[in-house]
Amino acid sequence: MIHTGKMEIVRHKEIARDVFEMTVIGQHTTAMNQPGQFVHIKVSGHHEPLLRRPISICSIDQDTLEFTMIYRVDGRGTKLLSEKRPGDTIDVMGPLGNGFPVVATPDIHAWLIGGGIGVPPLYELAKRLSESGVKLTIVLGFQSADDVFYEEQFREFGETYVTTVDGSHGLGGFVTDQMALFEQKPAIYYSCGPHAMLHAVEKALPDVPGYLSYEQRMGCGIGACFACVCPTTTGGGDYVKVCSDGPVFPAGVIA
Amino acid sequence: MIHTGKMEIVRHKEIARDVFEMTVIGQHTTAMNQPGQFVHIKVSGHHEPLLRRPISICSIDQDTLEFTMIYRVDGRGTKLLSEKRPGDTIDVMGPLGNGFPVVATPDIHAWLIGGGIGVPPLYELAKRLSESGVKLTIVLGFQSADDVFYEEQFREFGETYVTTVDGSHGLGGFVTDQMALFEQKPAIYYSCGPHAMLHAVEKALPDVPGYLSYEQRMGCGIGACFACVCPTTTGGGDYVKVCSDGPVFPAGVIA
Amino acid sequence: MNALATQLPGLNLRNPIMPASGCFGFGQEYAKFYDLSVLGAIMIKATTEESRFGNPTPRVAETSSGMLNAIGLQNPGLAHVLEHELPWLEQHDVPIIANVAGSEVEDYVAVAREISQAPNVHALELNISCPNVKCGGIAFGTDPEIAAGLTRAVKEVSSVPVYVKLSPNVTNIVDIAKAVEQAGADGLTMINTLLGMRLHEKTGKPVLANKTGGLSGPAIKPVALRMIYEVYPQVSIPIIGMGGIQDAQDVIDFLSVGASAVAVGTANFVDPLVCPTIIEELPERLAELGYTSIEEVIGRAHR
Amino acid sequence: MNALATQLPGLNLRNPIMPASGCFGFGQEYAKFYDLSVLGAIMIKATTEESRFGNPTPRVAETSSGMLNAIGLQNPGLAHVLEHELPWLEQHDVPIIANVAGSEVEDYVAVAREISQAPNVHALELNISCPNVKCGGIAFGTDPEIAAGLTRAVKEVSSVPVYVKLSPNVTNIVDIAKAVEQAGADGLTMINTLLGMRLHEKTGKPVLANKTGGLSGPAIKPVALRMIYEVYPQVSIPIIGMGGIQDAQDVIDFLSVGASAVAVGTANFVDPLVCPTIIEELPERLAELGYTSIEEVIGRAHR
Ligand SMILES: Cc1cc2nc3c(=O)[nH]c(=O)nc-3n(C[C@H](O)[C@H](O)[C@H](O)COP(=O)(O)OP(=O)(O)OC[C@H]3O[C@@H](n4cnc5c(N)ncnc54)[C@H](O)[C@@H]3O)c2cc1C
Ligand SMILES: Cc1cc2nc3c(=O)[nH]c(=O)nc-3n(C[C@H](O)[C@H](O)[C@H](O)COP(=O)(O)OP(=O)(O)OC[C@H]3O[C@@H](n4cnc5c(N)ncnc54)[C@H](O)[C@@H]3O)c2cc1C
Ligand SMILES: Cc1cc2nc3c(=O)[nH]c(=O)nc-3n(C[C@H](O)[C@H](O)[C@H](O)COP(=O)(O)O)c2cc1C
Ligand SMILES: Cc1cc2nc3c(=O)[nH]c(=O)nc-3n(C[C@H](O)[C@H](O)[C@H](O)COP(=O)(O)O)c2cc1C
Ligand code: FES
Ligand code: FES
Repeated sequence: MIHTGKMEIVRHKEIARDVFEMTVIGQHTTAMNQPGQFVHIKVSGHHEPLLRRPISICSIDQDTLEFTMIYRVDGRGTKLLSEKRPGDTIDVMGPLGNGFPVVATPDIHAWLIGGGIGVPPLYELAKRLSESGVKLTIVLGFQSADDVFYEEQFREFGETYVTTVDGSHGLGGFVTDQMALFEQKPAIYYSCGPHAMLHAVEKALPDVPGYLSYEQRMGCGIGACFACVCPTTTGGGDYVKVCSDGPVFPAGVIA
Repeated sequence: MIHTGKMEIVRHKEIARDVFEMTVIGQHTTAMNQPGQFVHIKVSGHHEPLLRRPISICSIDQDTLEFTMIYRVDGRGTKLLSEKRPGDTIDVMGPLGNGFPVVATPDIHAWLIGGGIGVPPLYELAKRLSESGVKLTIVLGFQSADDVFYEEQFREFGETYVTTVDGSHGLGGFVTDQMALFEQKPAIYYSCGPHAMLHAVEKALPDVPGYLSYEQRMGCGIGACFACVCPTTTGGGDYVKVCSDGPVFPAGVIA
Repeated sequence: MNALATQLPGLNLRNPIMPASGCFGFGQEYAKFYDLSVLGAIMIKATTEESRFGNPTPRVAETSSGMLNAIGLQNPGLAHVLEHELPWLEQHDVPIIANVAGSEVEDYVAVAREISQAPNVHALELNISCPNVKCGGIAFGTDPEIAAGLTRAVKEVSSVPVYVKLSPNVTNIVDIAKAVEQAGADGLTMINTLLGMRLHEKTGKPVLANKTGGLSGPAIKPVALRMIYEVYPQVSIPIIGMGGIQDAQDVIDFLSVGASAVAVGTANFVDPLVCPTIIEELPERLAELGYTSIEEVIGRAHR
Repeated sequence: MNALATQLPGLNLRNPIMPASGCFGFGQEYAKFYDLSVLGAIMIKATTEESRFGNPTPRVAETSSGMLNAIGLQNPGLAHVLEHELPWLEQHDVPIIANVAGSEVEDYVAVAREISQAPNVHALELNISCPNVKCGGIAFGTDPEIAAGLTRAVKEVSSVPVYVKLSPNVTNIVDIAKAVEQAGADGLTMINTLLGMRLHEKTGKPVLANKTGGLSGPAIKPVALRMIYEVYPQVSIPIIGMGGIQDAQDVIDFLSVGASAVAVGTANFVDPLVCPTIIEELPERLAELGYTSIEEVIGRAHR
């Protein structure tokens, strides 16, 4: 079931440069059962800014009915969001879309590859895979040391490597540079990040089954407006909607 | 000097049905030396709602650099204003316009006639006139008992009469009904309220010098846009601007 | 008696609220949020003869109190709509207005002929105003004679009343309205989107892959009201109004300038429950204003 | 070198920022807030041959991210402007662009001839797009031939370059732009306001006494950008852009679509210091984007 309505902010703090971690509480959480889904957030009570903002679900706690998001202040909407205080409410619609399938085969080896604000949805996934006994190797890519977040949190679930473009923390370069250093390929991989990164990751692991989470500008967030389509590799005008068919797709689907 | 910029809210409370009293602190106050001037307020930090709202200055305290406004929640802007909390800031431009001349002749008799949200600017005026030894008779008109405010505060400065349209408090009827009951005419009168009331008051006191404060929809608030013009009794296309020539005009000027 | 009921050619509306074309797909997504039979009608996504992929992405961009879209009439094509979408909608007791688009008169005629025969299609909405396609679309909506010609051709083949959707991107909307009335249109729907553009702040390039897009949302409401106000006294066919409607008061405003019913577009994206919410609040708002039916409100700005 | 300097016909601008006509009076009010000589230029309030009272009040109404105005060209008349307003402005080292209006070609010609001779008037802005007057105004701005005829007549008598202010309320703005260029216009200014309406919520009657008014502010920025983007590649005369500008980034956007300078209207009402603030922030914003002069930004959306 998709909920819409107010949720109360219980915790909110800056955890890296311009990156905020926000935890909210409410009934919406009961419907969140898949890592990699997202919510669509209205950051103001009036019509400016007008549209909702898609933000991934980072972790879910059914005991407290809380869930956590991590977002980067980018434009006007996320700026306004960052000014909210605990006790304030935000209008949340979700959970939306189809997340990562948790392939719960104990002892297989999975790679989790996240870039920038693509890192958050991998956190709940890491939790679940690790609970199922899947062995994880986690690669997180950022621009610079100031942008790094959740390195320690991921370490709980598996070997965690960080890359930074400017080399100021971890390996200098891209996530694919780190991947190239590993001797063995995984049984399965999961990735979320900018389009260019997803393509590079997909190319680097041609024969491995994988799941990739895509971004696209959205209108409705539920499949009605055709704003968020992506052509598929099938060609011939075939397409998928990121909001309702995705945001997670098996490797090889998106052109 | 006209200031523009943030002022901090120090007190804010509902004092009658949908009527709020707000006190703010800041340097703007130093330039406020006339009762009946107004400020132009931006209620949000972004461009929705776009325009400023004109609100009269109700009382001024140069010792604390605070001034007070009283406003009624009417549309969207005043609604947003009413949601502000002490500690929040608002963007204030002012003081603007020309207020009531304080005719400081001891022992003359003045009438102050206010209607609804026209009452507030008369408060600072009452304070100053009474300090100068002017004897005051104050008539305040409201719709209903629930709308009455500042009756006690005005009583400090003179005999205060309240009228309500539905008769639920004070005399039933209009301010002019109360005025008709007084045996003597004043030496001077001051009035602020809806256009129709000002006309009625003016007509009821044809030979008495008076000052009336008018309302008009505004753009700039400083005389540049020609939004707030009123034709004068001179005719022939002659006009005044409420924002910069007024809002207070001598009786007989506005057509 | 139902204070919200209203009758338009082909349409027996239980209330004057319907989702606008292109903002509601074919209803399936919103059916997850509420029972579609509470709606007055549904304007389905523009249908063309063949399926269309539409424009490249990005297809939407936000603007002050508005948004731009350049979807480009993406739709699964006439055959799919007839076989899947319309039959699915039949389970809901709600009249469908089929939005018809094309590049040539023949395309419109072909779609209109067939789709107007579907059992739940009670009216057509001729989309002569889509700003986001290279040929056809808006071209038909900016010249009174071309608009009239197309209307006439479609009227000849349609089994249901035909509403023509006007473009606001014109010098004189009254001329176009009168021309299509003359040509036999049973009603008007107005307005479609205003043509606009947004740039990437950093690169200075248009955000939309299509460069320009259609502006919708509260920003355009004043333009929509003005155009309906202008057209209403000049035509005797009913108008379905739209452009920035968010709440019951907005609906009252559109009825006041002369619309007989309204469509809600962009607001569905912000609040998927906006249509049922408006339907619920409208009687209360009418009562507050001292009216007992929407009929009393229609055109009151002119009285 | 001054990164903000730019040269347009008749105008040697120290920066590309000027207040828009009708939103700044004749400068006296804003001179209480800052030194007017920081401005690139000033577009003064529309001047007609005789003084005009304008429309009845209310003359302004707020809309979502915008406002409507129907001032109706109120101004003290040519003689007063020549004797009082322009001489007062001479104390400030800033070029004046005189906005010229009228109901007949003869009115425009009379005002243009005289006002163009004032020592501080460096250019004229022909207002063929005012939506708020019964005759003249917008009528001149919606027909390419009439617009061209007026431009030609004014060019004949003007001692300074002539900019023509285009109306956005047209089907094809490129046609009008090309027609006035052909007729000798030295530049274009665009856009004037979109025609709109707002109603009283309770009564359902238009808020503005004039019923309709001109929509300005951030709401219209996407339309303004789109129109300048369309016109820029089709003409070789410079464009002064306007419509919803609030900050330095908005200025960059207008330059990107092809404006050589910009005017700021409604934003002056919200923040009387908006022009000097933008002028101060613009070099920094340019540097952030990696540019060293505004020339590099002009038209970059097309490259
Ligand atoms: C499925 C999905 C999940 C996401 N998860 C996260 C997350 O967990 N953390 C995070 O920081 N960001 C996430 N994003 C990106 C996030 O939605 C944008 O950063 C955000 O919308 C920018 O809004 P703004 O108001 O700051 O920017 P503005 O530039 O003011 O936004 C203007 C418009 O563009 C849209 N937009 C701008 N950038 C993007 C983008 N990258 N993707 C989609 N729409 C965009 C906005 O939603 C809005 O409609 C996700 C995007 C998608 C599609
Ligand atoms: C000189 C002056 C002094 C005023 N002093 C006070 C005061 O002390 N207390 C108080 O409660 N009200 C006062 N008002 C009226 C007050 O400005 C309006 O009630 C307020 O602007 C309504 O804004 P809104 O957002 O609630 O309404 P909306 O209807 O959302 O406003 C829409 C637009 O219309 C304008 N508007 C609406 N009503 C009025 C009005 N009556 N007068 C002028 N503009 C209006 C708004 O400013 C805004 O631009 C004064 C008005 C003027 C001109
Ligand atoms: C994403 C989107 C897609 C649209 N697609 C169509 C369409 O296919 N056919 C059509 O006639 N109008 C289409 N429109 C226009 C709307 O039906 C409506 O006329 C317009 O958006 C104004 O209403 P609003 O402000 O309530 O959105 C579309 C609008 C949007 C925002
Ligand atoms: C109150 C007001 C008065 C205006 N008067 C004039 C005028 O006299 N002449 C003119 O050419 N444009 C006039 N305009 C239009 C502006 O110059 C400008 O083109 C328009 O407002 C768009 O810019 P903005 O969104 O920055 O306000 C006026 C606009 C407003 C808001
Ligand atoms: S955002 Fe509307 S279909 Fe995906
Ligand atoms: S409000 Fe602009 S002149 Fe008075």
